[in-house]
Amino acid sequence: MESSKESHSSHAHAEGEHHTLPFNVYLSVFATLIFLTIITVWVAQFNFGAFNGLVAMGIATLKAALVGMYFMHLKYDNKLYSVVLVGSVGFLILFWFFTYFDFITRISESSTL
Amino acid sequence: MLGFIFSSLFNLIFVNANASTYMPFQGTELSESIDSLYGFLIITSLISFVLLIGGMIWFAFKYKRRTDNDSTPNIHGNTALEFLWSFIPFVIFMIVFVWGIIIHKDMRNMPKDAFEIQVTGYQWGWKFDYKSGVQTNGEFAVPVGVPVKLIMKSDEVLHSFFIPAFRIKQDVVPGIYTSLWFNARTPGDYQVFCTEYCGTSHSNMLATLKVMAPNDFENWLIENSKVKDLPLAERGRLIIEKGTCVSCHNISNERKIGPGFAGLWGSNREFADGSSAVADENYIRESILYPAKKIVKGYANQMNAQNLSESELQAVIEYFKAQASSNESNKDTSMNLREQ
Amino acid sequence: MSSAVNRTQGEYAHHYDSAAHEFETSKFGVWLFMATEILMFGGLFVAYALFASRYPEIFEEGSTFLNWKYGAANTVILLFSSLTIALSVYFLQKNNTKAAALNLFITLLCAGGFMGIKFIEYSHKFHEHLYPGKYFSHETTVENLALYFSLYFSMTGLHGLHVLIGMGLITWILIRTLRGEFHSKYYTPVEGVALFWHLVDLVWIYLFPLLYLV
Amino acid sequence: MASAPGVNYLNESSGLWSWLTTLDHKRIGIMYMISVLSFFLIGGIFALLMRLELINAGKLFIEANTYNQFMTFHGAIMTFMVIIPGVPAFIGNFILPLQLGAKDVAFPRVNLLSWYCLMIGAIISFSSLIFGGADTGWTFYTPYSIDKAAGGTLLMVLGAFVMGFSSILTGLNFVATTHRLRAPGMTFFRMPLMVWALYSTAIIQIIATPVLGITLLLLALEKILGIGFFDPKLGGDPVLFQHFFWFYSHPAVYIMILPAMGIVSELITTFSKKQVFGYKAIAFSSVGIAAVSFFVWGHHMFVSGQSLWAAWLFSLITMLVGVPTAIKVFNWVATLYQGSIEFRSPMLYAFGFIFLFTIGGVTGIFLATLGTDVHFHDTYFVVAHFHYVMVGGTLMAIMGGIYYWLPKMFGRMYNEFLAQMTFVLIFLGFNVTFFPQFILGSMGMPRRYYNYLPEYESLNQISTFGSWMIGAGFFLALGVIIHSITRGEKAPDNPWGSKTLEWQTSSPPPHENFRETPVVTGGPYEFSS
Ligand code: HEA
Ligand code: HEA
Ligand code: HEC
Ligand code: CUA
Ligand SMILES: [Cu+2]
Repeated sequence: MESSKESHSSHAHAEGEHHTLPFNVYLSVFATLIFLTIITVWVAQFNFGAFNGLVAMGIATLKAALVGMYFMHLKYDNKLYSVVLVGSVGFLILFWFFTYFDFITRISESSTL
Repeated sequence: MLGFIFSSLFNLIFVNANASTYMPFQGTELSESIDSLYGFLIITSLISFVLLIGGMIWFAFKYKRRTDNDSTPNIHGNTALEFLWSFIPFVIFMIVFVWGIIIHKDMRNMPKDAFEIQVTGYQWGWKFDYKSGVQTNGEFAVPVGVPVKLIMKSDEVLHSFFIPAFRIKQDVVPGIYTSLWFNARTPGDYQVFCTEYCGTSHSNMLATLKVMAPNDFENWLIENSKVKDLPLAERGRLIIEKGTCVSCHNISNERKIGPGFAGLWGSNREFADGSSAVADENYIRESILYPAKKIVKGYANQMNAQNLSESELQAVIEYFKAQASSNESNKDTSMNLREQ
Repeated sequence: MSSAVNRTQGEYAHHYDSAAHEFETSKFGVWLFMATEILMFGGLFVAYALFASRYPEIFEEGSTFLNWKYGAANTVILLFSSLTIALSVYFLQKNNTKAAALNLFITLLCAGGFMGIKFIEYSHKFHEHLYPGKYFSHETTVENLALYFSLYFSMTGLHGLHVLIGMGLITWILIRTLRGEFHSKYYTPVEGVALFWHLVDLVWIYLFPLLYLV
Repeated sequence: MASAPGVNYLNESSGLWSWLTTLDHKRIGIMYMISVLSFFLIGGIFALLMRLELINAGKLFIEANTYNQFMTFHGAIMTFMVIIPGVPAFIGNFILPLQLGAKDVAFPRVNLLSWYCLMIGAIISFSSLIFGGADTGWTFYTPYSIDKAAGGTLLMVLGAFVMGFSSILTGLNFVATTHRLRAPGMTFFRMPLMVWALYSTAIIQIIATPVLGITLLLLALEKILGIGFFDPKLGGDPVLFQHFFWFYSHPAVYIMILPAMGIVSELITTFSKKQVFGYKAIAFSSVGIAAVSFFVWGHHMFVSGQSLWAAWLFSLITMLVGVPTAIKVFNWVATLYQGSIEFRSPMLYAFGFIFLFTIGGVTGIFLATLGTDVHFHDTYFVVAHFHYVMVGGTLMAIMGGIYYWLPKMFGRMYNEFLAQMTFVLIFLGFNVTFFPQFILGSMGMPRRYYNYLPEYESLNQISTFGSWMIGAGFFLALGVIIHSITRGEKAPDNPWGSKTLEWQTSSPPPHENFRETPVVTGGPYEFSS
């Protein structure tokens, strides 16, 4: 059947051939991930007060980004996939934000007094 | 034909457009300001509706298809119009939004020196506790012209306290206290509804608010605390009739959600599991405090444990007793009771 | 009909233009599915964050019952399995079916190891009566501590369920790989399962510090 | 594999099995049609019984408990089984690939799976009737739903959970299809507005529905294990449940209305034979509504005990959603200007949609306004609002869409006169049923009330009377549809003179939709060139 690519191929630069990363990239990403895991555990001994969670989440996000970019090939793939990933996380953060906003202001702003 | 339908509907809407027609009585100042916001909303909506639907109907008939190959202009849009009909609604929306939060702020800002009443919602009724120790059920009174604050709680499920005439409503949430305030300006009886679904008798979870002149209110308080001086059986009758019991039971022997009360005392009760017992003090006590233990034959296990105090229990039991003896001596008493 | 598609001949389902078109579309589908997974798990993370802000004390107390060493070990195991499944895709792209199968097999072993450690952890908790919610019966002075274990069990439970599903999927593609159904021109299911497995890993990357290291 | 002439998706194979295992989006669409309309019938019967009971204050023929169950089943069936799958999964399934010039949806097997999810979920939900039914209302509010509710509530929750997957899978399929399977030349801005609407809907389905999934899962765990997230006795927070629930369920109301708006865009242009006014405005407003709709959910919770500031924020954002909606409505009316308007039944339904949806929409603004919502919340005003948007809006569009696409689906025409009569009955009956409910709400009558004060009686009687009219209208419509499918006249390929792709193939279409892949060279509504 006749088929033209005008619309589908507009954003699929890699169609027909797949991007492959060099073997070493996988290994070094893995090494970095392990290193970051050690950092996570090490850093948990210190008390940064309110920043404890932030630091832990920061490192976790770094790790997640590495997995996403290299293991899941986001860095070389169609950008649409990154949009899907980042978009869904974005909506999640907003879901948390609005609910949290209610949680922290509920006592102070809805006083029975 | 269609035009006729549309226009008659139009009339219906127009006639009903008077903001104060269908809103309940305006029992507070706040309810007046809410009604004016409501009026503004109705008028702006009506204007938009008339423009829009009027335009639609007009176009529909004006540009009715004449021939099968009518040609139509190729209009793609118009930015100025697009702007206009997003901007104007936007402005209207912002006006009502700001107006709305101004009112809402008044509604939620509790007055400092208000007369406080503790409210408990339970399945299915409302209890009111006054600072003086007066306790009522299903009915409460406040003085006119005084800011009143309700502190509300529930032990089991969500309820919601709604006084239509005051346009105020607040959910009663287990685990937190919520509050409401109002300043009633006209004496009279006002309806209270439960507006958060709470099970079988949600629609019977009503209460009456009595707004009274200060003097009457004082009397009411005294009267209600005097209940303690009434004869036991009389107090029992009050508890049953003013409480929630009558939402499920009849004073007569007619069945409602639960069995009727007439002739209960001393009779032999048969239960769903085949056992039976005589209705004595302990049976009645158990039926009220632990209703699930013995289920009367032919009924469902729908009664919730009623938390009556020891003295209230005594009074209720005494009432059943008295009812039975008056039944023997004079059949008319129970008839009288039924009518009350 | 698509059931009759012969992949070794480079064929593709009838409604696509080319095998590459099908591959990219399927991958997009998997990514959209990832989004739903993120929001589903996300609900639990939101609940976690909210309760952590309301009752910080139960999280401090609760995490002392968890042994971070188990958590760390599982982190390393999952990261390694993520590597191996990524490598299995790599080897398929290079038409090295044997290496791909080996890597899938290692991934499966890691997943098993992960579940093994989880099993040990869970049985410790049950032993100490650290059950979720209303069944919680551990002696403690911290009020609402049960809530922490509700979170712990529902988060790791849902994650564990995903690991189990992942194991099923990996077994499925391992068998197909061994049968030689995949090659550099067609490995869509492997790519999809790999993405899913990476997501399972991603979730754990967050769970580990949140539960074990607060 | 181009089929021979005369062979179409309906007759290319036969037998129940060939339907139950089909991968053809059109057949799956028809299966959805049958299931959704049957569920609609069941939900409608619950409604009629409910209205009958409400004809007088006090008891007529059912107990309070039975009423509450009817109310719950009516709400749950109508939302989860009728209106959410109604437009996307039924009409969308049939139409989306056709309008895109694709041979099928991206993942046909997933498409079939989603139908099975709906059916399994529905069976689980209905089986709750055997275990004592469910009586929480469709909103499952805690703590009532945790331990006080009727015995079958858990099954209802699990059923809704499974049906959620159906919705997710449909959404996933549609996004992938729209992105990847457009015919050559079909750029995003040449897509029919129906496709834009379905696409925006699908995004909501993908993002919001998983949160419903986890919410219902947690509720089920709460019931089984008592995990305590939503139970104040264990330190949980009942208001949190409402946040979780409405984070899905508000966007869900746009899952209901957006594709309906897509249908209306198609109907208005076709039957005025005119280029749509403000194509981009309508298209972008769909996407805009989809995005903003996620952050308004707190308007269902103004009196729930949520914080004052949260209430303000949600009220503000809710107002913002009204703007793109207004844009659409005005653009449709502007499209009529200088058109060549034909009063066929689908067009009557489109008019009905605009009329009723506008009423529903503006009363939505009444509810979004803080001061007034406190009075209207959980009264019949809300009931009237959402029936105006859901029945007056979405169902009108579905009815219009059914008549419009029936010739394409079955290759047969319907009886125009009777179809117009269904419109008259439904439109009039609808207003008689639900307009009095606005008044009842203003007067303060709470919703989910089995019993009410005597002063509400006359309006309730009018409403019940109206429900018979609307019921008669839908039954007549069912008759018209069945008659059309079995005995209707043969339909031409393009009876309405539409320009979108589904009309460029035969009626009914062949297995792969088009005998030759269409090549698109212009917009979807170029009537005048
Ligand atoms: C199809 C479904 C659908 C749709 C489209 C909508 C649309 C809207 N809804 Fe509705 N809503 C429901 C279904 C829907 N709703 C349901 C099911 C419930 C109850 C759930 C339950 O509790 O069981 C509910 C409840 C509900 C509430 C909670 C009420 C309460 O419980 O107290 C609120 C409050 O803000 C609200 C607001 C709105 C608004 C602002 C819109 C807007 O999107 C409407 C925008 C449209 C217009 C405004 C019309 C067009 C514009 C113009 C013509 C411009 C001019 C207009 C003006 C100047 C006013 N809705
Ligand atoms: C799609 C959504 C939808 C639809 C269509 C309807 C349709 C109707 N609804 Fe419903 N309703 C809801 C969604 C819907 N409702 C929801 C979500 C609630 C809230 C529940 C809760 O509080 O939890 C509710 C609640 C609700 C109440 C309030 C109950 C209470 O609070 O106590 C009432 C009361 O009058 C009511 C009445 C009706 C009536 C008379 C119809 C009539 O329009 C029905 C007429 C239809 C028929 C009689 C069926 C005919 C069908 C066929 C013949 C099949 C063939 C069909 C075709 C050919 C198209 N509904
Ligand atoms: C929700 C409805 C409901 C309420 C409110 C209610 N009851 Fe009941 N009651 C029932 C039902 C149903 C039964 C029969 C089943 C059973 O035995 O539990 C019953 C049974 C009883 C019985 C045993 C009757 C017999 O015939 O043996 C007594 C005594 C009783 N109730 C007293 C009360 C009192 C006193 C109150 C109020 C303080 C009250 N009930 C409130 C529903 C209710
Ligand atoms: Cu209490 Cu409804
Ligand atoms: Cu909403």
